[in-house]
Amino acid sequence: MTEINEDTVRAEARAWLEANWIADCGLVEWRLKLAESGWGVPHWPSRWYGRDLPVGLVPVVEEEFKRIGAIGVAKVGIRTLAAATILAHGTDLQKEKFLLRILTGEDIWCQLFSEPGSGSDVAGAVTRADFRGNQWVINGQKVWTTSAHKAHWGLLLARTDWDKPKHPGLSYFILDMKQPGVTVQPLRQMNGYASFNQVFFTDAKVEPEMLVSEVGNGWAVTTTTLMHERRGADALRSWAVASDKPGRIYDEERDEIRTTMEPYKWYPQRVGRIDLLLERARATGKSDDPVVRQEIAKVLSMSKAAEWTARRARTAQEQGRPQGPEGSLGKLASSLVARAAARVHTSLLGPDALLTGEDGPMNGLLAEILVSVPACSIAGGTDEIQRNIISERVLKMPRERTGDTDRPFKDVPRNTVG
Amino acid sequence: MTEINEDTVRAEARAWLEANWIADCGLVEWRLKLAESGWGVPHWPSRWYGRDLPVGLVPVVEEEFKRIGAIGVAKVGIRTLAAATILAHGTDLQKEKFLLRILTGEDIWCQLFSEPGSGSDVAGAVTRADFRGNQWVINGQKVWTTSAHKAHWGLLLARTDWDKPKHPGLSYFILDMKQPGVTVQPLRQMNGYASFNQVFFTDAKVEPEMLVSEVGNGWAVTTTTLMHERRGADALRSWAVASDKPGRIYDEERDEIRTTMEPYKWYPQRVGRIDLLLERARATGKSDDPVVRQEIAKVLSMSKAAEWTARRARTAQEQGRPQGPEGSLGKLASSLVARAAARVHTSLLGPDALLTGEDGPMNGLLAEILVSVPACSIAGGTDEIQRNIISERVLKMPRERTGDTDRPFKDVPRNTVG
Amino acid sequence: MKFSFSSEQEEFRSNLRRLLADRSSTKEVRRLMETDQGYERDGWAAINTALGLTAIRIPEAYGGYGLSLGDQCIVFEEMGRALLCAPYFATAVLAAGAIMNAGTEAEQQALLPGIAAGETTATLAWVEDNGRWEADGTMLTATAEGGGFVLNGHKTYVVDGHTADLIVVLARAQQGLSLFTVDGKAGGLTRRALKSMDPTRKFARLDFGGVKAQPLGAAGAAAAPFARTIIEAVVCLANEMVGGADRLREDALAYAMMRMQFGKAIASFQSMKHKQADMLLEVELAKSAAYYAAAALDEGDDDALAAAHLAKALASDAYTQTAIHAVQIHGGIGFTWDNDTHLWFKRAKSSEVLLGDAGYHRELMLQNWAA
Amino acid sequence: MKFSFSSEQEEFRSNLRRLLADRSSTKEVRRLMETDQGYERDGWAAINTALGLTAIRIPEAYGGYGLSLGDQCIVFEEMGRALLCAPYFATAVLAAGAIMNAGTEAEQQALLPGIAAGETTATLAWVEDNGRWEADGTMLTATAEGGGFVLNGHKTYVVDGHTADLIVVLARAQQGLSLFTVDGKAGGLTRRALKSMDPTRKFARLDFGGVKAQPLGAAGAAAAPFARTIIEAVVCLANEMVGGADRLREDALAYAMMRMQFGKAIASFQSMKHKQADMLLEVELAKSAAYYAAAALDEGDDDALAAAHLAKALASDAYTQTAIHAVQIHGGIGFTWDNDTHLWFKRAKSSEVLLGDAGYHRELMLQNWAA
Repeated sequence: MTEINEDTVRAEARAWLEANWIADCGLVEWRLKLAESGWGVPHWPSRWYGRDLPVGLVPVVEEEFKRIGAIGVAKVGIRTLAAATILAHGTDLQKEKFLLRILTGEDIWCQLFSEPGSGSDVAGAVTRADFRGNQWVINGQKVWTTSAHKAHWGLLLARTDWDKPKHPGLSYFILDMKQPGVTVQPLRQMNGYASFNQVFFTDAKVEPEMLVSEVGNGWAVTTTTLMHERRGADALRSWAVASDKPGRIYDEERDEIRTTMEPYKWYPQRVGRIDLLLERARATGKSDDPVVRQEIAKVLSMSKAAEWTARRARTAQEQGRPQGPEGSLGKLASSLVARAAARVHTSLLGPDALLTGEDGPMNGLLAEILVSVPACSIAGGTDEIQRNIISERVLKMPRERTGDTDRPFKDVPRNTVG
Repeated sequence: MTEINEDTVRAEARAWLEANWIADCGLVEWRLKLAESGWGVPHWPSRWYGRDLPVGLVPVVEEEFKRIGAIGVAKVGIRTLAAATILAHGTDLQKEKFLLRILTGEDIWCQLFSEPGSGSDVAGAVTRADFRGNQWVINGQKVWTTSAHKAHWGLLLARTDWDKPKHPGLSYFILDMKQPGVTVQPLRQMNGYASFNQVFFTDAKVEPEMLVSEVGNGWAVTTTTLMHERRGADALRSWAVASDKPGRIYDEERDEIRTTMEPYKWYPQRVGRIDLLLERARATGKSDDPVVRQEIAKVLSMSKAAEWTARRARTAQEQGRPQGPEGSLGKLASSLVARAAARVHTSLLGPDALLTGEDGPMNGLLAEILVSVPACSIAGGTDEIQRNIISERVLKMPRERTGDTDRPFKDVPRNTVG
Repeated sequence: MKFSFSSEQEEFRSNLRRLLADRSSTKEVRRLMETDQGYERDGWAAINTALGLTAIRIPEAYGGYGLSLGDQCIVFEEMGRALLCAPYFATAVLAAGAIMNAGTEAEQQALLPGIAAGETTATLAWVEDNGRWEADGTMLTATAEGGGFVLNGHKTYVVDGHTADLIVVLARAQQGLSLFTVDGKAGGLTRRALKSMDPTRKFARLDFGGVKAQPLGAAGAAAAPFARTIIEAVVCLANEMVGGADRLREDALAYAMMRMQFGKAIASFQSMKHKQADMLLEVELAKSAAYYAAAALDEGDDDALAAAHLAKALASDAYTQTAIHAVQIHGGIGFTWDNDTHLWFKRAKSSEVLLGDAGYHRELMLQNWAA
Repeated sequence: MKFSFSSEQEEFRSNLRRLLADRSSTKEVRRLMETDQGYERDGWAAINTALGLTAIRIPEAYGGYGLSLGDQCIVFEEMGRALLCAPYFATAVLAAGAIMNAGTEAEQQALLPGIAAGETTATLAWVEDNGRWEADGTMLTATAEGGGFVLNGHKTYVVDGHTADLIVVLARAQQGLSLFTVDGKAGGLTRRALKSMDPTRKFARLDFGGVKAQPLGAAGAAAAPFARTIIEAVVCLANEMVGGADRLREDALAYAMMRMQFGKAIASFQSMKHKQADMLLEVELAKSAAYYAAAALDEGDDDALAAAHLAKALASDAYTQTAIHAVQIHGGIGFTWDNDTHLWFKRAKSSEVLLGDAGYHRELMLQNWAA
């Protein structure tokens, strides 16, 4: 039993990879090997496809993967959140059933939290789960569900008790998406894409053993999922890029990434494409216009400072120091940057802002920015919610008195869905 | 008894003025004549120095005064609010005692509403009035009192019942400022001026007959005063200018205006002096700088639009039509304009913004803008209060649930004065 | 009437609002915006003739009512509210304006009655690929040929240019900047509808290959009447924009009043209340400016030009900002295609840049500022 | 150390913060700001020597600690928080920086130890009545005379110029832009304290009538070292500013937590909560930029110049905006002289324009932007 430190881990990982990595191999086949060896998710418990490594050492292993060009376990999509949630709250049976196929990428997952009647207020869910006979029966509607039409399994938040207050009335289930009681409809957005779905449940079934944690503990489990989602959000850019190396396994990974990333095609436009500002200014001959220059400089400086602020937070995390306020600011900053960027793009476009598609500059990509940016200040918690979080959790200011947590949920005024 | 319309009123007023107006006359002497004739405040009841004219016809009379150059009754200062309040809620005895000397300008008045512990929240006053023996005894502190050091009388809002909720616990008094129990101290502001006072009451006395309306009805009376204050605010500019005509009575009026306006010297700087922007841009050689031009244009367009919006409101009023939302927006607009103007002045100043007094441009007047503008979004109701008013009264959005109106005021959490 | 409307005007407004609420529901808007034309002749004719909208500002001598720009701006404010899909701006302001400002009596007699009667749709083509809104961007040439003129070159961003029966064209003739009229079906004219970001307002690109054209006014004398036409269009557009902004604001307010979150109407959250107050302020200021600008042009005031540019600048900022707030207030639902908010959002964005954006008009405002 | 501070740095910071809390209470600040000098030699000497503040960045060879700009920026952030009234910026950055960047070894040996020991106060005089921050605004002339040089002309906006023992002067010599040192009491030098809007930072106007001056570095070679000195000063000032902004923000938050209105703490109103969240965001972004800029200069990164200008631009906006919010949050009380908020408000305004305002630095940032 050698001591565990950066050097020993690096050596071990490198040795194993050099001994086992081959590009001419099936993606699933290779990932099974990773799962069995524990090198795919080394920070996971050794009992569950990991090696009990401290999280701090994971980057070391990843460096070795990068060095040799080895592919890792399936990381893209909701499946990562599913894995984290099941690891934290799932039963052994659930771990047995799901974790491996998550790592191999064979199963696709979706998240069933948001509802038409409760956007920012996830805990206000009214989709009901009633225990009838020997199983749970699900009725209601979810929305903003990415990849629901492809998913095998869904992470479902549903209300199991209407006499209890808002939060304790919720439970968390794993739902089989491929069953008659589940209908999936695409949801078209103002930018023309349909990256999300609406999911309707009519007497959909969930086996008792697919309840995660206990009945009434659904909110705790949900926060685990959401916490990992927030973390993952930053990662998005990094894990989205596929390798361009030749080889059977790389081809398979490219397919996987293409299909999984498909719904996210417009996400770069959503955050304002500040990377295009200077080049657009030159292209439109406005790069010497002092007014334009000021506006561009405002956007660039804000986004740079936001990037540095995020680095401060990550550094604190890595050094195991308590994270300062800078951690909670990223989401709000990015939506302010996106909005400002859209403004500058508009003034750079001039009359061209009237046009879209093939008639618009850059084949409509710039027009796409203008109609996608509004999502940035809404999706994943509106700016208003972010400000509430910052003021209440970071600045410790008094919580808003809301009338919905102290009484039976059935008595709480709520939207007649829509 | 001739019919009352614009023509008859104009004719009558003109005839009377031509018969009676003389510039070589004492100010008070002339105003006594006005009071007696009813032409000084023609819309007041004929029993009280007026002629029962409809308000709509007052401008006609004023035109005749202007035409012949006649001086009107004393209009500047808090005395106008006192008159309006006494007319609306006062007893005959109070009208007898005060109205005439208000019109002649012999008495100076001040308003005793705001307190250190309750700025935006005037109804949160904790200055107490206790009925002891045969009179009211006042103890407490008021603040932001203009001309308190000169005033003969004060409009006092005080708490007479601590077991009643916030508003019904208040009463309204007329207080003699020239008595031992009243101490007046100047209050210095961040811009160096001391235009306001703090007023301290230690067992100050108020005779029972100086109570306005009934005990517990103080808030209703206060709102009358505040309503007229808001109306008057627009007028400020207009009535501030003295005539430059020669003649004894004009001299006396010039003195009156000078002394009364003295505390308001810096008010033009408080609203940002947008009148100086273009001239300053030329003076600093920045009038061709496109960035500066955009910023100046933003300020000018906003203030013009605000001016036109106010005109819409006034026109509606004059035409006796229900006033639209545009009426409540002026205060908020002017503070946004002032703030933007201060920003532009700063960039026009450049390094000169470092200097003040005789070393600063325009003998420090520009520096005075920078340190006076912050008052604009606070005085007379903060921007936040204005937004509450607009959203609740104009847009009919739900009122903020506050914890201070439904229980005995003595149980309401409040500031330990300071 | 800079600060108020007469009771006749108010009555006209409410009749028009009722009519448009009935004929231009968002369901209808969605249907029309998916069509290539962007409107339907019959539907539009019915609305137009019901109140004689295209006739409003055309002199009575030519079959119109000879009313003021201020009156016409009421129409635009209401059309902006209802997001009406119709060639009204192109026909009754851009084209009719150019004809009234530049045309000889004979030309007006020939062209205006059809527009007034709603039989002719028309537009004005002046911008080219250089994207300049000013006349001096004009490269398209008019050359004398056999008594008449032929046009060669192109125009783009032409409002309703692919459907207009009659096209007024700004061109460079030997005598200088000149206006011409061209039949929409004239030979040598190729018209292509452009894919517009705002589907409720269509634009086209026109290519002129030796197209026969009739002069409008004296050759070389177009500069002034063209400028006048554009400034009138700027003011009309500003009024359309404040109408749209006010409608968006009202809808967002109504939604906030009924939408529950955390057990109470989101309208009861102070941040929402303050946002709505700010929206009201911005929209009301823009409305005051739009109203004032129209009246100032009618009355020929010295500050009319400055006011027109000021009005468009404020309208551009206010409409876009209101649209951003409106989507935000609706939350996720506001970002969906089925929710109507994005229809106005896109109209706001296209109106923001049409005839020049806020910065462009702020600069012009300052150039025309007295003192 | 772009994104974190070492534990030594954190410890140094907390020692300094404790020291300044003790020695630079607002009561003390108010006392000193009313004096003509703007500080007191003994008081400042005590603070300085306690932690060797002026010695921090001076090489050990010249009696300093040879620490980094990043270390010195910790001092500035804390001084900004405490609003310390002292000639530190003028002495340890403007003057010492110029000497370190331009001086020969002999000159540094002669001038730096006194500064490091806290015996000499100094400043840099470069701006003139034209108000230009750049070297090319320099009109003051240096002419060779009997082996030495004499200076003729004027300088203004000189930080602590009326009290400095030693004055580094930027001048035009026959060889071009050159730096000189002048004794504060030199003959022919007239110094006049200017009335500063921010009483906690004093400026002076200096008139040079044939003042004897010693060269600093080679004549005509001042451009580069001067530019380097200014960019270091820009970064130090940015750090001072974010310190002040953060202090203002914290105080305003604390006030909101205890101030009751309408029967509850004003901190419980959502508009207040959102305002505080926005303030935190703006200040934290500015802090990140100020920290990064210091480290980037220390590490000689390619983006060091852009980062420096970026940091000052953000600090200017953030400090002023925070000050405006802070007064607003305090309400009427925040507008009174007795409340401390206006002390930082005025420092914010003077810092906003000192060394150039936000727009000025945004433009320079873009000129130095890679790609």
